[in-house]
Order: sequence, then structure tokens, then C-alpha cells
Amino acid sequence: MAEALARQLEDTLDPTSEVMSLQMGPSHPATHGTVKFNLKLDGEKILDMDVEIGYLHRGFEKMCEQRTWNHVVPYTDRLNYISPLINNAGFALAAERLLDIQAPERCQYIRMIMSEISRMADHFTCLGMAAAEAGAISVAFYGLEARETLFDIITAVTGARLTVSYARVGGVTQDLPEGFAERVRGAFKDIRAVMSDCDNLLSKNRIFIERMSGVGVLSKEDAISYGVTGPLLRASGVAYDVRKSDPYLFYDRVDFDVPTGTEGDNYDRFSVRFEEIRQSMRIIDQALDQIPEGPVRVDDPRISLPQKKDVYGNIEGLMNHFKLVIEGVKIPPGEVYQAVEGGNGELGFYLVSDGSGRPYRVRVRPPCFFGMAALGQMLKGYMISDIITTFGMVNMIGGECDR
Amino acid sequence: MIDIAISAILTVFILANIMNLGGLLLWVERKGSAILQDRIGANRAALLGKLPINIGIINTLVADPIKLFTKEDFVPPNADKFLHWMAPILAMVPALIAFIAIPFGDILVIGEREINLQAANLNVGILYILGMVSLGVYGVVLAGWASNSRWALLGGIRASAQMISYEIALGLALIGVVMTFGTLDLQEIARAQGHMIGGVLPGWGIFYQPVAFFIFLTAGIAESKRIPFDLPEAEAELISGYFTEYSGAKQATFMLVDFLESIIVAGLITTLFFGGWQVPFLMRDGLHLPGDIFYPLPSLLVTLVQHGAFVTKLAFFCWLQIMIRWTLPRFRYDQLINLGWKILLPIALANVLVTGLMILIFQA
Amino acid sequence: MDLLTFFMLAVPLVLFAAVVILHPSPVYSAMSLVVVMSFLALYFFFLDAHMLGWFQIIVYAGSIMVLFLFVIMLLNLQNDPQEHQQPSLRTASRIGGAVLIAELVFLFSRSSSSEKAAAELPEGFGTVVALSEKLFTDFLIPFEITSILLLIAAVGAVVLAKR
Amino acid sequence: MAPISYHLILSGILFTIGVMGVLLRRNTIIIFMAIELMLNAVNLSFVALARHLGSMDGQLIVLFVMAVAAAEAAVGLAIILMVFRNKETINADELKLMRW
Repeated sequence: MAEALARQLEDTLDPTSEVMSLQMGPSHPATHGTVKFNLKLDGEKILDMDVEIGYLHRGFEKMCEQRTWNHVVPYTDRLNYISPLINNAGFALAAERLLDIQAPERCQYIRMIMSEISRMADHFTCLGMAAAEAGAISVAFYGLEARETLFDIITAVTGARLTVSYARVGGVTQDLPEGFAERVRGAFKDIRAVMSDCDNLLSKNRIFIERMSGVGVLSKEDAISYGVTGPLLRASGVAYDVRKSDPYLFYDRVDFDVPTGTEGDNYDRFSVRFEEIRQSMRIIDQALDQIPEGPVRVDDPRISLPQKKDVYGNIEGLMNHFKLVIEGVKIPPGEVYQAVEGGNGELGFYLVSDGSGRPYRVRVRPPCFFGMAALGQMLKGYMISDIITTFGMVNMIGGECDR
Repeated sequence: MIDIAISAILTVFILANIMNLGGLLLWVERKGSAILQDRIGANRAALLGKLPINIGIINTLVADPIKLFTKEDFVPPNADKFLHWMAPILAMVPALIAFIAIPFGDILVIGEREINLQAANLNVGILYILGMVSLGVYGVVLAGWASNSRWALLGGIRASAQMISYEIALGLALIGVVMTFGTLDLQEIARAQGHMIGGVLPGWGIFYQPVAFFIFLTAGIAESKRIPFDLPEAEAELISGYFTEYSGAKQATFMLVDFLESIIVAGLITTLFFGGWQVPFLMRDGLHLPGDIFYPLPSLLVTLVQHGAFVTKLAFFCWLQIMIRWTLPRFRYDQLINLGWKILLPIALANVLVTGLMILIFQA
Repeated sequence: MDLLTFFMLAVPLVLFAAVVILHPSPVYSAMSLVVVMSFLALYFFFLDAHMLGWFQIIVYAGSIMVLFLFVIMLLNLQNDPQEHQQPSLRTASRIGGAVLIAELVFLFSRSSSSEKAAAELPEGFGTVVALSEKLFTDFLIPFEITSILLLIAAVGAVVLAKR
Repeated sequence: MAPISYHLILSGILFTIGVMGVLLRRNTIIIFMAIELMLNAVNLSFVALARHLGSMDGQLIVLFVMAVAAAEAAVGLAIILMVFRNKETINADELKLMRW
């Protein structure tokens, strides 16, 4: 360690060496989500790149072991904080599989709709920020505006923009508000307008295309061997999507396409994400048509909290509430791996239960961790400016990557 | 003696106006981009407590400079103190004094005296401005070097390569214009654009040299280091590029220089391609409309209208550059150099060739 | 050009030229050379070579010296650590140079102002028209050869730097 | 107009400074700058003589010198870059071998 440091220092100080070592981050404008790149540069060309992550490590997995199952849900909000609803749904699904129960149908649809809304918000943030870092700041604000309409919907449903904590084991906290479907469809109109703006400003913009295409190429084989998933993998030409290959919720009941790229470069990633926003809208449209009336939580006092009037009104309700809050949902011993398709790829929850009210072990497979691992490979031989666009397209979210 | 006094007054007039325009552009850039992006933009600071109207302009014109100029002036410990201090000055001076060659009106008649509305009547005005533009690179390069920071150094290297590359396209675009008008004097070029092509179309440079206009606009934006050519200071890549290590007044100077340079570019475009202070049909003695209709006008009014026309055109091209800045993404270093050497340079050369051929054909 | 102007230009020229060769830092040397070039441009103006003055600024100060700075920055050259050359040669060149300069200064003090007066300047001396008329008539062939030389140099530089 | 000998002697002084630079300094880039200084000294005398004789020929020669100097700077600096890449030094004393 000390030796490596000394060598690094020597490289840094050697005036005659043409190789310039440069530390990009952790407080560099482009390294949002705090990450550091140790670069070896020849002029502007990247000879070697070492990605240093972990600046946002909060001990998520360890923290979860101290909390009851339902108390973990707010922690999952902080994983990928742009699309917390997907994390919520993923965790709840995993816990439900351990419990061997199915949430009510309406709840599953709600989770699906909210997941897709989150995915759209995630993609809009990613695309907008990538554009902003490439210099087209106006597009970023358009993207954020679209995201804001989505966040408004999320706020109306959950009561919070980012820290939603919407899912519970066996259901969601509350039903959808009045006029939800109309509101969502109205928002889609705005979003389509924003998307056509972005299309005109970016997808057809020669400068943007040249900045993105042919940059950060990751071949199909490399992508698979690095374990990359999500838009990154699909851009490399592998049509792997958890929603298709391993359907959860009711993704098998709706009709949607999995867009793929051919080159595996940034432009493909951009197009894939762009197309996925459209597909999400398709999914939500169908789900809004299919969604039935009904409860949003399982009707089981061992899992779902009782009604408030029971808590305040009778002793059984109070005791039930007390037990559930203090001891938590008792999940039978066992282990489970449940993957959902997060904004950046396969978001997996590996849960181990020992039968007490708290998880014995929680392990999250963060999708962008693998993207970050492949980043050095993607960028070797390219230029400094390419780090910005490629890193933007990997869309590292610190909370998720470092946990 | 009086001539010197007049020159001094004109110079002061120009410098004061240009500095104000630079500050104003900062406000337009903020507020204009806010409108473009559905934001509110600069709106803090109100005159006399709380006025019902938002006067963000006061903020940017007064409060911002006060804030910037009272900030700590930080010099990095290992920086070259002298050059670090010199760099903003070296950037500012050429940008400021380049303006004195740009004519902002025809003549002002006071009594018997005819005053040429151009601070310095240089017969090689174009060369003068080219020279000043080429000197402007030193401030940037030295800022990059003297800061003793890798980001600044990268910015400085980018700036020197970029500015040398685009100067060539800029110069060749100008040669087409010079060939068309046969003079290097900017005032003469502006005067030569006073006629009408076929009685309706103003005889502006853009109609003779459309290709040169686009090359000049592109290379000019590149010289003033603004998006899509703002690589030397690309904030997402190099933090602030060559002025990463600057703060307070010096940083404000660099920011102002960017605006000054875009005003120079706008002024040159106006003068070379859009008739300078010329207003269609308006001659020195009055309005000559097609069909031999003639309205005589007082000389002072004509001068004022022409000056107004110059300012309007100048403002338009400043605005155009700001709109471009907020619309396009930026290039990558290699793409930028490719564009300069492999696209703009050949087109500019071809333009010179075609212009020469046309002159030969039409003179024969 | 009167004597006062001459000295106002000559003294800084010599001083900055000395800084070019004496300063340890290459960047300072280059910047001093830029100052020398700019003063030379002014000098040319006062010698009625207006066009050349602007060319001096654009070509030398604006382009060639930026190229120098670019290379210095690209190589990230710091101050020279030490000049290890044969000390005898160093001393010899120092003495020789000093003697030569002293001789020139001596000559300068001896030179009288009663020389043959300068010739009358023809109309338009040093202007664009005069320069280009000569350039494209009497000096046409050298001009073309120079342009070819420039082309070769450009190609050569690209080839060398790319290798 | 100052006498012509003044200009020529100034030119001579500048040239001498240039020569001393070449002799004293070991940094090739500074040697190169000293050469530029010598070229400029010569230019100065050309321009002064052109003014003295009232003939444009001197100025034209200067024009050519500038063009050649530009070419020389481009190629020379490219060579220096190459040498640095291969030898990691631009100290003239360490570049003893003609082939590299």
C-alpha cells in the first residue's frame, strides 16, 4: 500500500515523464455521486484508468440487520434515490417470496405502475445530466422538467418526492389517489412533448451524435463477463431484461419491447434509455387499463398493520400493531434471491431470514456497481471528454453503488 | 489637438459602452437562458427595498461585480505569482482595445467638422483586429500554466491549440471579404456596403460572401471560447479549465473577457457581413427609396439612426451567440481540431479561390 | 524617427532580449520574446513599415510564439536544473559576447549623426499596395517558392509530430 | 529619423544576444528562441535599410524571412517534440548522437 502510494507520488512528481497522472474526483463536477478516477494520461488520451468507489458507503446491508423487515424499506429508498419505488418493490417482493404470499392484485399493479414511473424519472435524469455534461444544458432542464411532472405524480401517491417508502411487506402503504389514471395520461402528453424536444436537440444533433457514437464501446462478450446488466448490456446487443426473462409482478400480462443496441457505444446506450422511456409509457398505459379494484395489502394480521381505528379503538388492534412494529413481521427461516429490473439494470435482493422479525442478512446486487467495474475497460484509449459522456451513460448512483 | 481630443472621447465612449454591454450580456445570458429553460433566473436584489417588478438586471450589473470584486483573491501556493497576476490583464487588454477599429457610425457633422465615428481610423483595421485576437491567447495560456494545476494546464493547452487552429480559418474567411471589397479598412468596408443590389437587396457582405460568413461565425465563436467550442473551460471536464485556480476579481475578468470577445465577433460580423451601420435605402443625405423617391433628412438624425442600426445588429449577433451557447453540446478536442483543419480550412480556401475567380470573371 | 523614440524602443528591446536568454524559466523566456516581437512591431511602424509591423504581431507574436508556449506546456518544462556544459566554453562565449557587445556600444557612441540623410520616401511606402505590387511582380517566383516551402513544412511537422 | 548606423548597431546587439543565447543555453527550446531572436535582428536591419534607401525590397525580404521562420518553427518544434519523446530530454548536451 505504502509502496504503491510512493510509486504514485513518484509518477506524479516526475517532470520529464510525459504520462500525466490526474485524479478526477471525488469532488469533480462530472463525478456526481462521488467517485474518483485515477487517470494516466498521454496528453488527453487515457492510458489507464482506475475507478475508485466507496465514497458513499453507509453500511446499508449491515444496518438492515438491526431493523425489522418493514423498517428496511426506508433504507431501500436511499439505494437508487432517483427511482426508489423500484427498490421498494424489489425488497417487498423478496420478503413476500420468503413468506410465500402474494400481494393483492391491485397492489401488484400499483407497484408495477410506480416502478415504471420511477424508471422514466431515472432515465430522464440520466439523459438530461449526460446532455448537460456534454454541454447542452437546456436539454438537461427539459429532462428535469419531465422528471418533475413524474415526481409530482409520485408525491401525490406516496407523499414524498424521493424518500417514498411506499412498499410494505405484503402491500403498499396507501391506495392510489382519485383521478390517478387521468393525471398520469395527462403527464404523458407533456412528457412526449419533452421527448420530441430532446429528440430534436440531441438525437438529430451532429455534434451530440459524434460525441456519443463510437465512444466507450463495450463488446457483448465483455459486457456479459463483467456482469453488466440493464441499458448498458442491452446497448451491447443482449436483450436481457429481468422483466422479460424472469417476470415478476404482472410484467407477463403487458406487452412491451426490449430495445437493444448494436455497437455497445454511448449512442446506443442513449437510444436504449430513450426508447425505454417510451416502453415504460406503454406498460403504464396497459396497466392502467387492467388494474382491478380491491385491497392494496394482504389481509393477514401477522403481516399487515391493522386499521388505525382498530389500533386506537380496541386492545386486539393495539396489541397487533405493537407486535408488528416492535417485533416485525415474522418471516420463516430461509433464503431468497429476488431480482427486479432497476433503472440501471438487474437490482437483486438476497435475503436470509432466521425466523426472527429482522433480516439475518441482506445483500443487494447494485446494477451500477458492475457498470463501474467495466468503466475502465470501456474508456481505455479514449479521451478525457469521453469519460464524461460514458460515466453519464453508466449512470452511477452513489447510494446504490456504494450502499 | 482637437483631433486627439475627439479620438480620446470616442475611445472612452466605446470602452464605456463595451464594458456595459459586457455586463449586460451576462444578464442576458442568465435571464435569456432561464427563459429558454423554463426557469426563473436571476431575480434577487430589488431597487429601494421591494419593488413589484423584478429587476434582476440590477443584480447582475451591480451586485454581481460587487460580490466578485470583494471576494478573496486566492493564489495557489505553488503558482507563479507574477504570471498568475499578469494573465487576466493579458487576456483583457487585447480584447478591450480591439474595439477601437470597429466603426459604429458613418460621420457626425458638428458645425464644419466631420467626425469619423471610429475611434482609430486604421487603414489596416482587419489586420489590427486579427493581431489583437491572436494576442488574446496569451492570457489564457499563461493562466493555465501559471496556476500550477493540471486542470488549468490542460485547459491552457487546449486553448492554445484551438485558438491557433481557428485563427487560420478566421483569417482565410476574412480574405474572401477583403478581396470582395478591396480594402483592409473596416470603415471603408462598411461604406462599400451602402449600395443596393438590383435596387432592393442591400449590398451587404453576406450576399457576396455567404460561405465566409458561416466560417467566420464558427471560427469567431471558437475564438471567443464559447459553447460548442468552450473546451478550454469545459466545466464538466476541466472544472473551469484555464481559470480553475482563479477567484474574485481575476475570475470576473476572465468571464468578462469571454463576453468582450463575443461582442468583438458580433461587431466584426456586423461590419463585414451585415453592412455595419448601414440602413437600407438610407444615405448620408436622406432616404433614397426605389423609384427615385427621395426624402431628405437632417444629418444628425441619419447618424443617430445609423448608430442605432449598428447597435441593433450588434445586439442581435450577441444574442445569437448566447442562443447557440444554450442549445448545442460541446465538441470533443479531436473533433474540434478536425473541424478546424479538415472542414473549415478547405472550405475557406475554396471560398478564396471561388471569390478570386468571380472577381476575374466580373471584371473581365 | 527621432532619437527619443529610438531609445524608447531600443532599450526595452535589448533588455527583454537579454531576459530571453538569461531567465531560467522557459515560459518567461518565451514571454520576453513575445515582448521583444511586439516592440519590434512598434519599431517597424516607426520605420514606416506598417504592414510588416502587423505581420510581425500576427505571425511572430500571435502564432510562432504561441506554438513555442504550446510545446513548452506540452512538455511541461520546468526551470533548467543546471547547465552542465564545459565551463571553459561557457566562459569563452560569455567573454566573447561581452566584448562584442561592448564593441558595438563603443561604435554606437562613435557613430555621428552627420551621415548621409535618408532617401525621400516614395508615395505609399510600406503600405499594402506598395508591398503587394512588388510581391506579385518582381518577387513572384520567390513568393511561390515560399508558399511551397510552407506547405512542405506543414506536412513535415504533421508527419514528425504524429510518429 | 535616427541615423542608419543606430539601427544597424541595435540590430547587431540583438544578434549578439541571440548568438550568446545559443552558446550559453543548453535547453533546445531556448536555443531555438535565440535563433528566432537572431532572425529578428536581421529583419530589423533590413527594414531600417529599406527605410534608409527608400526602397521596398528590404521589407519584402523580411516578409519572406517571416514565412521561412514560421516554417522553421513548425518543423523545429515538431523535431523537439520527437526528440523529447524518444530521449525524454531536450538538453542539447545529452543529445550527442545524430541518430535516435
